[in-house]
Amino acid sequence: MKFGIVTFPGSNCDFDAYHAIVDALREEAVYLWHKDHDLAGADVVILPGGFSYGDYLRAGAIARFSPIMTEVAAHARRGAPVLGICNGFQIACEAGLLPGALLRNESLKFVSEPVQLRVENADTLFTNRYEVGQRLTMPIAHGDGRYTADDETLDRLEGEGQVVLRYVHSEGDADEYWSPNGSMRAIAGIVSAQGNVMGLMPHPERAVDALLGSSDGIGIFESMLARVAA
Amino acid sequence: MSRFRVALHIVPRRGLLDPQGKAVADALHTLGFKSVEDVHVGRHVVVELDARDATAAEKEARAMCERLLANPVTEDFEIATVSTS
Amino acid sequence: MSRFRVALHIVPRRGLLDPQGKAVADALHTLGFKSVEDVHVGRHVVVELDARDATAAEKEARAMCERLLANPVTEDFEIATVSTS
Amino acid sequence: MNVAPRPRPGDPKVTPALVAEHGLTEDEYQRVVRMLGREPTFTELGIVSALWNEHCAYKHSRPLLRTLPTKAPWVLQGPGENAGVISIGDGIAVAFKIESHNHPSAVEPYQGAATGVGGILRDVFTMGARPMALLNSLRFGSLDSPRARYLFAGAVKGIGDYGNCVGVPTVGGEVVFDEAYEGNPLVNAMCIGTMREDELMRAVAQGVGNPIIAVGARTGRDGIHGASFASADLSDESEAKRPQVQVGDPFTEKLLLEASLELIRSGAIVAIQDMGAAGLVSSSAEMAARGDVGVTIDTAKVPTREPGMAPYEILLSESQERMLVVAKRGREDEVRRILGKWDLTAAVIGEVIEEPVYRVTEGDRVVAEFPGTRLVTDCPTYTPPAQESAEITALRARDVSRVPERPEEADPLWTLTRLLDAPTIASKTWVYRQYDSTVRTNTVIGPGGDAAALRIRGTTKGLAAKTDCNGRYCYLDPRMGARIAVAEAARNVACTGGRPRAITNNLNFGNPRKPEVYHQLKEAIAGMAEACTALGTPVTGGNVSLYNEHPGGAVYPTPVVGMVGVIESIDHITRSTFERSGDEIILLGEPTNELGGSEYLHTIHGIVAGAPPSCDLEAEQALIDALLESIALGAVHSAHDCSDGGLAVALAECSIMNRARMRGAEVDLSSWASLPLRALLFGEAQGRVIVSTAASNVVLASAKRHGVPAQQIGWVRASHTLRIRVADRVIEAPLAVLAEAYHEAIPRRMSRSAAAVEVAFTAATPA
Ligand SMILES: Nc1ncnc2c1ncn2[C@@H]1O[C@H](COP(=O)(O)OP(=O)(O)O)[C@@H](O)[C@H]1O
Ligand SMILES: [Mg+2]
Repeated sequence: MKFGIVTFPGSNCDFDAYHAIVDALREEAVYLWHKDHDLAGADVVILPGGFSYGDYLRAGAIARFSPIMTEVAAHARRGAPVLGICNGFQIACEAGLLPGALLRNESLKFVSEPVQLRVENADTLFTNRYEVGQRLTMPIAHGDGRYTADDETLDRLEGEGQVVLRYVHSEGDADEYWSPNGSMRAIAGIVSAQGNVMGLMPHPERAVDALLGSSDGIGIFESMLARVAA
Repeated sequence: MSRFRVALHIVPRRGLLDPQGKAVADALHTLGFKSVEDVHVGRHVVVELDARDATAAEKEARAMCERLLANPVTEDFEIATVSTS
Repeated sequence: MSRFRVALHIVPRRGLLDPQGKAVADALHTLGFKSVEDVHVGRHVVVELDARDATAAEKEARAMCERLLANPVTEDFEIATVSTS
Repeated sequence: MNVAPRPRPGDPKVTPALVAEHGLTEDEYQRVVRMLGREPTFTELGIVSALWNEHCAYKHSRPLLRTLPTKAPWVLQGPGENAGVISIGDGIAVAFKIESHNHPSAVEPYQGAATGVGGILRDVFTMGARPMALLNSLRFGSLDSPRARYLFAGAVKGIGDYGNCVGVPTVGGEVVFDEAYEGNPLVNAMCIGTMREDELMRAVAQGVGNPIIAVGARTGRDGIHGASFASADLSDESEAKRPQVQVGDPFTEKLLLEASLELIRSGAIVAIQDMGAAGLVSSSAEMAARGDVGVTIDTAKVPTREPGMAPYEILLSESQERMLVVAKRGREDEVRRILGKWDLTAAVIGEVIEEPVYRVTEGDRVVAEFPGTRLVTDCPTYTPPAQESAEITALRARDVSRVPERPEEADPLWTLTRLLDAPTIASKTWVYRQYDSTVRTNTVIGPGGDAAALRIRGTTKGLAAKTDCNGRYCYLDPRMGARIAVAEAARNVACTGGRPRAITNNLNFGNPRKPEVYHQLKEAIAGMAEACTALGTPVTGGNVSLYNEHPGGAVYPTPVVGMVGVIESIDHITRSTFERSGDEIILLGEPTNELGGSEYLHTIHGIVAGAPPSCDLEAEQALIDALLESIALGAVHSAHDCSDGGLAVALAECSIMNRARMRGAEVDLSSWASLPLRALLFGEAQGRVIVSTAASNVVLASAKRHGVPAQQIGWVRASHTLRIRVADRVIEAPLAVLAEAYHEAIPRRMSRSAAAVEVAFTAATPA
């Protein structure tokens, strides 16, 4: 299976995503340059983390207009998988591939630390290798991760099982939700109504090797493999 | 064609959490500005552009806000002033 | 004492690099807004406060800019409007 | 053509007053006149003053720097280039360098620190290396001062925002708070990069006819004379120079990084250098001097941000994110294509010439011309008188064992808690939570441990790195203090499993024209040389920042050491916190009766006096060998070095540093009953490491083999208490109490303040 990883000029997690696919998942990956007009036959598109075009205006605001995003949008309309990680999540929202927006962290500070996540829906293209209620450890590293949407949208997301990952406290086993960034309803990751686009602020591609602290993130990629390859 | 200076404000939609506004209000209190009741923080964007006339300049600026400058999900915008520069 | 609404603009000091303005101008060009000559991005701050009168409110707001709201090294500020709210 | 430049219309006349304003002494000015055989033009005066200031010319430090050891078989590039380079085997080279941005940060902490990071990144990737990690070393006044809190919050956010955006992880550093840095903070940034040995690039201009190309951001009026400004006492006048702050653009930096590496790999260029301090002038003159060639630059061809800039301004501007490239003649288009891919512009602004001159034109009018490379080589160096201040001699001589205890000290838990709450000792999570430390997925141990540990892709090796310096020690005894800085950095690197290999250093001192300051500089460099020689870690580069003074006086002499070590196998990577309950705890090295210069005296008694602990370099080397041997044998579960706050603080850190997985311990120190209790618990004797192991026999055996005193002092426990038995009693320290003090010290002080908000709000960050 072929993963296409979009490189915007300010992307800085494209390298990590590439190596997660090639070294950990052992599948094929190609970089897709933001000025390109085709997806080089990729089955899955990954919008990686970083600062796409500097993000001085709004995270992801400018990236959505780049040539490659026209192709990515078409890919998504065809029902094919798109995974937006961190800045990629922000871009997906700006591009209308996912509802809501990601605003400056409530603390007004960049936050970088490993967080604990709870799998809220294990029956998606991106999480079928997990179980509902499963705890995952992944790093976050962002300044604009406060997921925000209006109440109808939030209710719909919850009702339709589109809320896939939530932040939970690291101490204790009780699933006590919290937001390291002020996200509404502790939302860390969502999927689109059709279920083929996922956005999340945590970095699964940085959690594929126990040596670096966690390998819980590999499940996201394995899940896609399981479904798409099937 | 002449040169215009359009000033616009892009503000977080009312009702949405405005942590900057809140943090600034708190900080102002800490600094002893007790009279402060509320603070809101948005963007102040000044665009210099060429247009036929002020109306055209404003129309153009509006389009920029809708396409790029403001996030329709979380922000509102207003054209503050249009002046010749 | 009555309630005033002071709107301020805080803008990057002229001559200093304004990466935000530059990025926005470039983006607007790629979006086809060719008429754009220059863009500057600053902050639009609205402070609601109690004061004796408009002059006092403005004076207070000025002090806030100097103490906290504007970075004395890289930014300039201006009081845009003072209105009763 | 060799026409003497004629004064340019509109340029001020060169008067003695103007010369003085440019910071040149009468003698230096006469050198210029002799070199030129005539009076300089205004433009030439600006050029000389920028290149001959302390920051670029190392006037007062160069003779001393020459005494540092710089050679080892693994050193590929020593001092003299943009960064030092060592080989770590497997054909892989590591470039690293540290640089200061103290004065800009004192004026505008956010931009000052951010552009400091930008500069050091460029120093490393211009060598052909891809930056893989950033570290820093920071000094601020007491957090009780609002200004210090503002500078602290601003510098930290500036470092974070810049590195985070470029996508280079910030993996370690140090932060110290002390009144001595009030008003003159120290902001030193270090970068480490990796490359294949054959990709090493040097900034040496060559090849007559080769074009000189300006790359990256346009040139504005930023920080004109910033270089000179960085070498003048920080006084009220420099407050007035505030508009000279430079604003960083990390996004453009990221483009420059990728484009520069592509340019270097393409083989289309012969040299590349950052336009850093003193901008276009220093980069072009330094590259020409290194290659011993002539160059000519046409300022009219330099892309500017504002109209009507004079050659003087264009040459001296310190606008950020700009590079100077010498391309291979005929391959300009290839260079343009690569830069175009990254939306960067390239402007040919000059060329390498036959004629041995450094020439600047504006169009075809010559505005400056210097013979050969003398512009760089003729700068005088100085060895002013050195004389230790009597006051410091007396402080060092003071017998601090006589300092009466405070009544509260009857309860050692009180003292321990106080020390853990001291911002200099306390957890720095508030700081590095703002740094992306995991991007690029090589960070095995990030901030919070002893040294940082990174894996090297494509090998089984790792890299360890740490910055260190105790300015208080250096104040009381600069030579011993500098030795300790090197030894402590080496110890930290060894604790994570790394063999110390080389250092870069940043010499932060006061005004060298003061005999007592020059004495400190001289002694510190001597101590650094001794330690680097003894520990086999040559100096591959660094930076000197002098005139770190403010109306209140000079900062503590602070020779910051940036140590890099090689981890032979990633399996050797070792953490500093207790990992397994039931493990035995072993102390390598021994407590002594030394309290001089300790954090204990400073925090508990407000005293800075006594002789700092002595540092036996042979013992340090033996300790490192013993520790690395035990680690290689797989016997070590954790290793943590004892420094600020002494043995008690170090033990507490092993228990509570990782707040999510705290572990208690039972420790017995009664075999040192002869020592005064406070020296035993809080003395800062050097050469000590706390090891936890399930194979104490192995650890004790290698210690014995290397002649390192070692002794089992206790066990790691699943409990919630750190229990320390001393001669006549047992200290019961609940981990919750220790952790509260240690982890909340900085957040508590910062949350009470407007500073963090002020910074978050006014800093021009990606919104
Ligand atoms: N303390 C030092 N020890 C050894 N070399 C040094 C030291 N300080 C500066 N150098 C060397 O001098 C050269 C010039 O210093 P550098 O900091 O690069 O100048 P600039 O600040 O203008 O970039 C570099 O090669 C640097 O490694
Ligand atoms: Mg340099």
